[in-house]
Amino acid sequence: MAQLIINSFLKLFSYFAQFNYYFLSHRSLVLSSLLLFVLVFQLYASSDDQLRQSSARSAILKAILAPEEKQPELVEALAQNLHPVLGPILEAWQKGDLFILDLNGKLTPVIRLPDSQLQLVENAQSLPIAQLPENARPLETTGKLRRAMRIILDQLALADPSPEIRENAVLKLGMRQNLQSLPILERLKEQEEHPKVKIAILDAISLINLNSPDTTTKIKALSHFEARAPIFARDSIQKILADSSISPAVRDAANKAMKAIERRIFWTDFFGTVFRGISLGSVLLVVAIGLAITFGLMGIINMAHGEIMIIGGYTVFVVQCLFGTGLALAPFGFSFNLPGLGLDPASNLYQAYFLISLPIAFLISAIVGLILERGIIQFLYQRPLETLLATWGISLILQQLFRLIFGPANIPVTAPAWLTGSYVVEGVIMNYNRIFVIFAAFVILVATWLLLARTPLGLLIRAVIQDRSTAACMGVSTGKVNSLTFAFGSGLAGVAGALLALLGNIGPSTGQTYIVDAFMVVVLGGVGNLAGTVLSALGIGTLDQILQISLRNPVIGKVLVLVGIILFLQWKPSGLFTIRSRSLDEG
Amino acid sequence: MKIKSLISFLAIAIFAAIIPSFAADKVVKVGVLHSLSGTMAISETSLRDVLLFAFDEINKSGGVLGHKIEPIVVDGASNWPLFAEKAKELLEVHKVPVVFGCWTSVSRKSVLPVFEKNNGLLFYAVQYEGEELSPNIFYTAEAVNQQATPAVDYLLEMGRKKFYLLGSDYVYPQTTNLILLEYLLSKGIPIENIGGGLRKDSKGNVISAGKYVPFGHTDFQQIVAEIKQFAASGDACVINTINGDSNVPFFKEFAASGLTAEECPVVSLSLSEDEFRSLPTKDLVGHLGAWAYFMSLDTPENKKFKENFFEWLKTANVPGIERQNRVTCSPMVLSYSSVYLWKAAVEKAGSFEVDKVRAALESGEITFLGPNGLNTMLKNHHTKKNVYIGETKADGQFKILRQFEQVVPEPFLKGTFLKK
Amino acid sequence: MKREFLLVAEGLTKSFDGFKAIDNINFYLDRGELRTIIGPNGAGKSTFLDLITGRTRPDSGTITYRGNPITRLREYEIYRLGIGRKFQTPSIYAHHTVFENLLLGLKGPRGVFSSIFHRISSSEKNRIAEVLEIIGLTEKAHIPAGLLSHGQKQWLEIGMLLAQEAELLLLDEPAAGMSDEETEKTGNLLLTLAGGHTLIVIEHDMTFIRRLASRVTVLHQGRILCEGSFEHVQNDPRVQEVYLGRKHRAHNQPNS
Amino acid sequence: MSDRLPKVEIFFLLILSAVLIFVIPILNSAVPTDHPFYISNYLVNLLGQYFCLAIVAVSLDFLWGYTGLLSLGQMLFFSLGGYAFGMHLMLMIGRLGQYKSDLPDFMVFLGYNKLPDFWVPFYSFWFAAAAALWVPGLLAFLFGWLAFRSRIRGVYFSILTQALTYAACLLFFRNELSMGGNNGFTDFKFILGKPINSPDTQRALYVASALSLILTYLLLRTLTLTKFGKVQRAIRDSENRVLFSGYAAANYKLFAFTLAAVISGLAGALYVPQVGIINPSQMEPSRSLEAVVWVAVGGRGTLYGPVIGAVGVNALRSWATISLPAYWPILLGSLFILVVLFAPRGIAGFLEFLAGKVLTASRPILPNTQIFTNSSLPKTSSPNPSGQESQKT
Repeated sequence: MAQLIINSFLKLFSYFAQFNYYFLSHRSLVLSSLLLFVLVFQLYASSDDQLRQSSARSAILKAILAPEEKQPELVEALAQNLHPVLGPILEAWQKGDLFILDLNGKLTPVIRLPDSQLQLVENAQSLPIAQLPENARPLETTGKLRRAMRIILDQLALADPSPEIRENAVLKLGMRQNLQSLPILERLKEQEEHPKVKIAILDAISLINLNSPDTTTKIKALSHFEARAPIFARDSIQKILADSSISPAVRDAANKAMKAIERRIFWTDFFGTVFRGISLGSVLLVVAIGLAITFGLMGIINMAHGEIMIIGGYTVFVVQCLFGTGLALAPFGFSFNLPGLGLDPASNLYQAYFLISLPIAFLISAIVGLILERGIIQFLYQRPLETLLATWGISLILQQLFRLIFGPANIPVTAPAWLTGSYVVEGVIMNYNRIFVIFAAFVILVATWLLLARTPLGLLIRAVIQDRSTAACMGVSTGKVNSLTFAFGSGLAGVAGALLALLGNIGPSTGQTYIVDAFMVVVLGGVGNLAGTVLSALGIGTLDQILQISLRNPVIGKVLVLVGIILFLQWKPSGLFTIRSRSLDEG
Repeated sequence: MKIKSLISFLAIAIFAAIIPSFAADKVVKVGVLHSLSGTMAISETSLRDVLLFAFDEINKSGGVLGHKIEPIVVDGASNWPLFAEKAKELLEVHKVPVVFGCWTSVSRKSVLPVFEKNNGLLFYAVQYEGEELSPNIFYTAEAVNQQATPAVDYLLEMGRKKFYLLGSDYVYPQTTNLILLEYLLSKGIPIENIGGGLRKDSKGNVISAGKYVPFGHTDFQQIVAEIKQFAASGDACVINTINGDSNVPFFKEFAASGLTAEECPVVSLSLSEDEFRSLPTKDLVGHLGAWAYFMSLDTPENKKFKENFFEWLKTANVPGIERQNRVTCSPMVLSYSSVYLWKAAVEKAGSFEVDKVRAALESGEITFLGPNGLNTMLKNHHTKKNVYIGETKADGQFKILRQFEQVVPEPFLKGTFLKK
Repeated sequence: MKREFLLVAEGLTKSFDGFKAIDNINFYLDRGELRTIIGPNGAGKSTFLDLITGRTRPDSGTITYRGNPITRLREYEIYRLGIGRKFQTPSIYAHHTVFENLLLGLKGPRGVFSSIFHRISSSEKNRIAEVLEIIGLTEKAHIPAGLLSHGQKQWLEIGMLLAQEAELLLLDEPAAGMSDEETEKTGNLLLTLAGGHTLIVIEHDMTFIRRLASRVTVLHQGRILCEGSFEHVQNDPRVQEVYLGRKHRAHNQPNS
Repeated sequence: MSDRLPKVEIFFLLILSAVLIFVIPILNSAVPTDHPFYISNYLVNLLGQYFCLAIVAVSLDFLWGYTGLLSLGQMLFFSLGGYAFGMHLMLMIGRLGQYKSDLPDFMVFLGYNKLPDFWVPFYSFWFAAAAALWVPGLLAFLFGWLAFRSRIRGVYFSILTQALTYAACLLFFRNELSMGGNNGFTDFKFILGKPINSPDTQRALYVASALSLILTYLLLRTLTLTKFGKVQRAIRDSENRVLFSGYAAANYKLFAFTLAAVISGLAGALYVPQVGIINPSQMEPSRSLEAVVWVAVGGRGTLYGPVIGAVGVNALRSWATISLPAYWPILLGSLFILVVLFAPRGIAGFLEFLAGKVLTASRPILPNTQIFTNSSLPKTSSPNPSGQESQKT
């Protein structure tokens, strides 16, 4: 007994190793459950497996070595010798990783594995040579051949150990709506244990039955879809509805199923739009909050806000490179290399680079802000509209500096692994990176509010903002407070840029994309008012998404949002929240 | 009085700037007209680099007709009227016999009248939408049937049945998608399987196919959700003509939403290796590209070209040039090929005169075996060349999946597929 | 018989974000009267003037001028009816000369096109000279108003009201920030105006108010606390409590 | 009280007009090309373009320097003028386009089989020329009427004009608008029956631009000397005082805004045939910002300053894009900062400062040169208690 268990495990491991490539090629990183192990064991550990494997291998060898015009036929014939070992070979062939080498006068097909290892097709042995000979050419494929391969690969996928792959394969088979596939699916239904795949098989059977000549079967399939309401069935049901010859009963059932699906799509879209609206709103908030301080509170029309933001993005990039393999820069014709820590990209420390770069982005942008304030802006507090000109000049210079230091191309920021992927709840996709940005927006907001409302510095900032000269008379060093406030606003912009690196691109002129939006958010919210900024960011974000989904046209949506803001300001000329003032010239 | 003196001062300043410096004997000046600042600098700077490399290479091996090439590099600053002004300056003041330049269609359109008026010669080396044929422009890059339709052929071969068209809101994507719409219909794809939306005018003519986003669009949540629904019933793919910048948020959103290249491959017509430098390629693995050249192309010409170019970059004396992490890509190689095509034509004509060079180019005998294979300039001002389909790898290179041999360019495609 | 008032405000209420700046005020002003409004900071004095001149709209209540409702009119429309206002901080055109300031204040057509084709007439010149004389700025007629002293700016602003020939003048702290001598002159100026014009004066300076010897309205927390002669008001215990007791502080904060 | 143009200014304008309108064209057409005084076609064309931009700058200054309205969307009106006139030029191409059709190429391509109705009147030169004025004027009037009626001012006004031009820019990118999408209009062939790119036509366009610039200058200069001009500047300095002096400030602003838009439209209509292209990128917010910079560099509050600024900055750019391609944005950016910091009144201010040293000052200069008063600020320095409360929320 013990012997048997050990034996089975050994076998199991060898199979597992064999499937490894297959797993990776399907980018399926789902952990196999214990159930799966049992399944694999049951399926392939049978006594005649060796035999079937070798016959499959010889069949594909024959196909590979056959003349080109015969290959498609022979590949299709592999259906009689289906075995999992065929998968990696066919895929390698398709992708140009199959070579025929002349080994001691014998033509020997080998495949190149993703780790560049070479493996014999004949018996899966690794070749001792590390590199392909110079003259090796991958075996060509034609369209016809690739179609044949696809069919075999699809059939193989039906027996794949990964339930996800099986689920997809089953659905794909169903989508073809070929009545001849029904027996296969019925057989699979008996064998299948995984609940999700079982449902998929039922869906697939119903999909095919939609094509059935028998009205009752058709109606049964339709009522199945009425209950399940899967979005993928929509096209097929639409096809039925488009057919004018169907009986009223079928039409009725089809209509019902269609309604159920449309209802599902509606709710998916509805909740999706809500989430996307909040997500876009929080992006806008993050982008605008720094501006709400430098422009809203301090009155500096900071056209360089976008560029200060992008400094944050570049910071993330630099930190990412320093954690990894280092960074080579060549500003103004000098090249130099910054050595990296060489951390393993999978390690926790490397994965934390993004979190670590956030405070650094804040600091660096804040320092740049401080320099700008001390060097230029401080002379312009009496002439706020001229800050627009000066900061625009700054923005031109910064853009060109980015270009000269980091090159004209955008820089690639890779999101850490824990921020890639998404929650999917009932079809509503919620990406981790977006959830993170929403969360970050909230944190930034609370932090800003605490700083302004609950700290002595915040008190000073508010004092200086409200009445510079009085504050100065009361012994407040207004210069210092201004510098700190501007630095704080710039720092927030830097954090925004760092967060944007998760969602979009960072490049020399990226800042320009956000500047109009940022100003609109602040102006709509009411200049000098954080609560208004929050409300207007979320409002614009949601409105934009609603218009996008209802007009199916992002451009017109954006135009309408802009026009809407213009009209809204007719009604409330100083934004959602107004600070009233009673001195004459500030009305 | 002050104004007058100022204006005359300015006039003198302009004169001083544009009066050519005393040239040595046997020099031919050629114009390079690309955006080195502004939004398009991201793509166009690389073309300037490769052009300067080609000139150096030619100068080293004796020049053209015994003349050394002296490039006049001009910054179009992503500003289209400025492009026209600079083209005028190159042709009227510097009297260059040839200009290599432009990236966007609109920049080409803005300089076109200038070239026609002054009978200049422009080599344009970026894939474009066709529907244009100027006697003064030679188009050395991919026409729509050398890029987009082969890509569709490949996808059809792979059994794709639903096509989602997505692009930036400007003329290249719009035109390409209209042509593709006709092409797909002619291949028997039902119109409801073409995603992104159709817009018709009051008479029912389709005036726009596909989904368009404004330049610099960053929020693709809604569009990716739509693609996910579109792809739910299987065998779908996306034909992506989004321009430069916006690809990053698109692919980030696409990857994060769980859509894979297996399920729904994206074939991008505006993304080459050069753009990949600024994309997180992790998110693009398995997606497709279609170009007349891939850096991974394994030919002796390409190997030599890459070696020489990277060697040249190390020492090139060009302000602000990037020396690190450089790659080569189709527009770069086709720019490079343009220079050699021009050289060949000049040598055949035995003169720099535009009319003679044009006649030589139109003879159909001007060829260049370049890094991308053989380029033949045809009478229709476009080049015949190979087209490749490639799959993105994690290192930002393409793995070549398919090669279409010596595709004959056809600039005017609209309306041709459905008539057949 | 109901008396014919020049300005009547009834049931006037205005609140800002829940804070009642003006709370159900009834206010009657006779033709030719000189009325002083006093009250501590935040009592609603300036808001009251804002309501009359159309700068803010009341939440409820009506204002009538010569029997015509003016509650819904815009600032310039109210002004054209003959209500002029001088602001707390001098509000003149700093880059224009004193002469130009008065020219812009002159009674006459106010439309865009009439201003384009306007040619200054000799009667207008005379009128300006007259006003310059009254406010004592004849010698400074051609220097930019921004160069005037604080007191001179106040006078110029009053001069602009005179040029307009406003019937009702609303003066918000005309003597604020003036030297004693200037205050004296201002007081005299106001007294000469009274009679020919109707005036509402907001002031903190008690000596100044006593000098005007006018009827006084005391505002407190948006309501009229009491009304009457200066002596009457001064002796009112409520007034002493809310206002006079805090007179010193109020005086130090010109921005009410 | 300078209600008339000073004699010296009239004299100077006459000389300048003579140089620009007579001398330069003669040097271009009647002097042999190898003569040192010869002015090339390229330079004449370039000057013509600069003058069009200078017209925009002058109109912008009329708004900003004199009325205190900073429009960050002035190039929108310029573009609309250009588009209106461009429509006419497109129709004049006739059958010389790629498709040899009566319709403009982009319409053929998009499958139009007849001209959209709103295009038809643009066959008439005069209709198009008039549209180049009234279309921008009408848009400005509508926008201004809404904005000024609800007292949108200062920064709010600026940001809204920016949003307006941005929205228009996005809209014009769309093919559905039947306005050529991203490519806009290009490849013009004829104007008034003459080949558009011939040196004679271009010279005529140059003269028209120079003349328009001088006339615009005269018109606006005269306006600023009238009582209207005084009210205008009064609005800039203290809008509320103007309201409380019985002037409907909104009407004055509306007039100035509309007039400036009409003038910018004229400039656009003259610019397009000279540069040969009009497309939506002219409506990008950064283009309008550039125009603001010309005014600031030249010196606002004087109408000749913006002319110097527009011509100077553009000449600098023409030079730098060929001589210093990689560094010119830095140069330009530094120039703005330096001007703002050290010459707040621009080149004109500097010139007047010099003139003041040489001659006796013709007009007194205030010690405080601040032109922007609080009315153009966001309301930040509010000394009032309710303000404090809302900040805490």
